[in-house]
Amino acid sequence: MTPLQLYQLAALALLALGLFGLVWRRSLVGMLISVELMLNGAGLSIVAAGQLTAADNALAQLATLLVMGLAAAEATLVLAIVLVVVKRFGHGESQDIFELRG
Amino acid sequence: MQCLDSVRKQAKSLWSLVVGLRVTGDNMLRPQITVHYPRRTVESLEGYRGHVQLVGKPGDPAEPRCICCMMCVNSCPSACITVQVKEEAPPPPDPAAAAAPAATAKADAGATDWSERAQVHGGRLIPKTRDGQVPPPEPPAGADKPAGKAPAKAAGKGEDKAGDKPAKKAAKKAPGVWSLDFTLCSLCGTCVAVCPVDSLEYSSNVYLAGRSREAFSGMDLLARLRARAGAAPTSGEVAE
Amino acid sequence: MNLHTLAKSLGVALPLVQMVVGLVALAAFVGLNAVLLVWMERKVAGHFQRRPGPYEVGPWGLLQTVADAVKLVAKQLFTPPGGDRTLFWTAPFTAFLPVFVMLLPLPWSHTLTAFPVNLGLLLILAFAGLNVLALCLAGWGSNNKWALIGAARAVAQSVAYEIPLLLAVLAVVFLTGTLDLGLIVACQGDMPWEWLGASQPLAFVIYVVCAVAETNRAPFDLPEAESELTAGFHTEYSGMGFGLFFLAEYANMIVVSAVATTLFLGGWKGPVLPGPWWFLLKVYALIFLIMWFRWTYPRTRFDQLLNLAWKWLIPLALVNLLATAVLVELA
Amino acid sequence: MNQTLAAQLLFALYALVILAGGLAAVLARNLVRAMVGLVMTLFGVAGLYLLLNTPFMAFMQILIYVGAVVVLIFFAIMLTRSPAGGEEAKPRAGRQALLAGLAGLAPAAVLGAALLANPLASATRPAEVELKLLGAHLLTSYVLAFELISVVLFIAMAGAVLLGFTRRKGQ
Repeated sequence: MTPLQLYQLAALALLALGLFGLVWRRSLVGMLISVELMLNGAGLSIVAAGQLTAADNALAQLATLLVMGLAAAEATLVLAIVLVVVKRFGHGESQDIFELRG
Repeated sequence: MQCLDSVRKQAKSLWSLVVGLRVTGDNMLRPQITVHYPRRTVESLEGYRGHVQLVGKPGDPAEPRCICCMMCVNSCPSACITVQVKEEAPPPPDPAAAAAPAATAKADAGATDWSERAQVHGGRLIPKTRDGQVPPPEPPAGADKPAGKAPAKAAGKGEDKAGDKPAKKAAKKAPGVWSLDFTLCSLCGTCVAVCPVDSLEYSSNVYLAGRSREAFSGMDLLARLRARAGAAPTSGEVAE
Repeated sequence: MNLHTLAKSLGVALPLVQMVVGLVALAAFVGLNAVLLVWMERKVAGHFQRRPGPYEVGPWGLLQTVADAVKLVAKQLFTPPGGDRTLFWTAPFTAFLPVFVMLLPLPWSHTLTAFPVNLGLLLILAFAGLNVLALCLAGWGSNNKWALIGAARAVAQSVAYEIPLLLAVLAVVFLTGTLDLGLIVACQGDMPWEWLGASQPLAFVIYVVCAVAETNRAPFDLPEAESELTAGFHTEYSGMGFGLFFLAEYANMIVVSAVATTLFLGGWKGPVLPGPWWFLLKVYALIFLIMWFRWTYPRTRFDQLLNLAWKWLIPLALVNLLATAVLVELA
Repeated sequence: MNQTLAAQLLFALYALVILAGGLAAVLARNLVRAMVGLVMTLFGVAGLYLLLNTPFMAFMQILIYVGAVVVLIFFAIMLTRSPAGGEEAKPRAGRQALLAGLAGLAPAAVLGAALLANPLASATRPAEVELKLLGAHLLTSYVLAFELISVVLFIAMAGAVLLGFTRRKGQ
C-alpha cells in the first residue's frame, strides 16, 4: 500500500464516521460534530493528494484552507440556527422538529 | 462636535487609567505602614475600642469615679451592665432607698421600658461634653433630670427621688458590683457616651482572651480596675 | 557534551534531541518560574498595599511558595459527585501541557531556541486556543453552576479577545514579513526606538490588553471572579488539580510576555548585557506590569469587557492593520 | 532509528487517535464527550498534516478548528441545555443502527474499493510549500476564491447575528 492510499483511507474513515454520525445523531449539535468530521476528512484527503502526487502542493493547501473557512462559517450559522430552534422548541433535538416537513 | 466631545471623553477616561497606575506606583515606592507583628507592636492603641472599663478617681486609682447613677445600665441596648451600690457606703437617710434600686437594678436591666430608655437617651446625649467633667458635688445641669429619672423608674419607687439628692451631697454612692456581660455587649459605646462623670472608657486591651464563655459573661470591672491600679499599667492583661 | 555527538551516539535526528533537551529545560524553567512568579506576585501585591508580603518562610519569604506547593501536593484529590470524572481530570492537563509547546519556539537569544520553527508565531497562537477548551472542560466536568458560568464566561471572553490579539500580531507580521520569531527579533535593533513597539505602539497596547484578557488576569479575570463565582472554573479542584491550573496561569503569563517581548520589545536585543538576560529582564518587566494592573484596576463588568473588545479593540486593531498595510505597500 | 519507520509509527499513532476520537465523537451519549472526541480527531488530523510536511495546515487546523469551531460547538451545547440525557441518551432501534451503518459504510466501501484498486504512484518525501508562495497564490491566481470565502464568512456572521438577535421589549 502506498502512503497516499493510507492517508486516503484515513480520510475515508473520517468521511464514513461523519456520515454514520449524521444519521445516527438525533441532536442538531451532534450532527454538526459529524459534519465537522466529514469536512476534516475532505481536508486531509485534499492535502494528502496534493503533497504526495505530482499535483500542485500550494493549490491543495489553499483548497483545504478554504474548506476550513467554510467549516467556520458553517459552524457559525449552525450555532445561530440551533439558537433559533431552541428558542422555538425549547430543545435542540431533531426528532421533534416537524415544522419543516412539506 | 458631539463626536469630538466623545473622543475627548474617552481620552480622558484613558488618561484616568494612567493616573490609577501612578497612584498605585507611588504607594508601592512609599515606606510600608504595617508592623512586623510578633516582633514589633504598634506604639499607640488610642483608637482601639476594647471592652468597657472603669476609670479610677484622680486621687485614688483603685476607686472608680462611678456614682451609681445607673444611666449606663438603662441606656445599654444589650442590657449587659449590672451595677450595685456598695452596701457599706455612708448610709443614706433611708437605707432601703439605696438597697432597693441596687437590688432591682439587675432584675430590671433586662426588662427596661423602651419609652423610658428613649427619654434617657434623648435627655443625656445633647448636653454631654468631653471636657469639664470633673465630678462636682452636683452633676451637670443636663444630667440632673435623667439621672434622677432613670433610677426612679428602675426602682419603681417614689422615695428614691427624695433620697437621691441628699445621697449625692452627703456621701457619694460607690458601686459594690460593676459587672459587664461581654458576651452580650455590642461595643456600641452608649454607656461611655452617657456617663455623667466619665467613669467609663474603652480599654485598649487587644489581647483579651479566655478559655470559657463564663470568663466573659460576668466580667468584674471593679476587680480589673483594682488590678490595674495595683500593677503597673500593662497592655498584656488576660481575662481571668 | 555536544548535542551533535549525543544525537549521533543515540542514532536519532538532531532536532529530536534538541527538542527533548529543550523540553526538559523548559519543564524545569516552568516549575522554577511558577514558584518565583507566585512569590513575586505576593511581594508585589504586598508592596502595592504598603505591607511586606511573605517574609517568614525562608529568606525574604522565598520558600513560601515551596511550602504552598508541598501543601497542594499533599492534599486529597477530590472529584465532585455527579461530575464527569474523565473530563474533570482531563481539563488541568489540557490547560497545562500546551504551555510547553508554546514555549518551544521562543528565541531566548541569538542561538538559544528550544525548537526553531519557521511558523513559530502561528504555533503559539494555535496552541493558545487550547486554554479555553481546558476551561470549558473544567467548568463542565465540575457539575457546579459557578464553574459552568465561569466556563461560559471564559469562552465568550476568549473568543472576543482572540480577534484583536491576532490582528495586532498580524500588524507586526506585515512589517517583518515572517512568522519566525527569531527573524522577527532580527528585524529589530538594540535600542528601544528601533524596536517594533516604537513603530507599532497601538498594536502593542492592544496586544497587552488582549494578553491580560487571554490569561484571565485581573481586571479581566471574570472566569474566576471570586466575589461572584467562588473561584469560577476551578471551584471544585483540590490539590494538584488546582495546582496545574495555577501553574498553567503563570506559564501562560510567561508565554504572552515572552511573545510581546519578541514582537514588540526587541526580544533578546539590548546593549551591554548578553541576550538571554535582556530577554528575561523584558519578560519579567512585562509580568510586573501585568501584576501592577491587577493591583490597580477593579474587575470590569462582563458587558464592559465584551464592549471593550468588540467596540474598541477590534476596530482599532483593524484600522491599525490597514494603516500598516498601506505603509508597507508605500515603503 | 530509521526515519521511514518513525513516520510509519507516527502515522499509526495519529490514525489511532483519529479513529478513537471519531468513534467517541459519533457514539458518545454525552455531547461534551463527543466534542472532546472531535478535538482528538482534529489533533490527529493535525498530526497527519505535520507528517505530510505541511506545518502551516497543521497549525491552522488547530487555530481554526480547536480555537474557533470547537468553542462554537461548546457554546451550542450549552445553549441547547441538553448535553447529557435527552434524546441522545435514549436507546436506539436496531434498524436505525443498521441504516446509519449502511449510510456510513456504503460510500466508504465504494470509494475504498476504488482507492485500493488504483494505486497511484506517490512521493515518499513531500515538499514543504513556502508560506510566501501560498500567500502569493491567494492574492493572484486564487483571489476570487479568497474573496468569495471572505464574503461567505461575512454573510454567515451577519446571518448568525440576525438569527440570534432578539428585539428588546419596547423597541
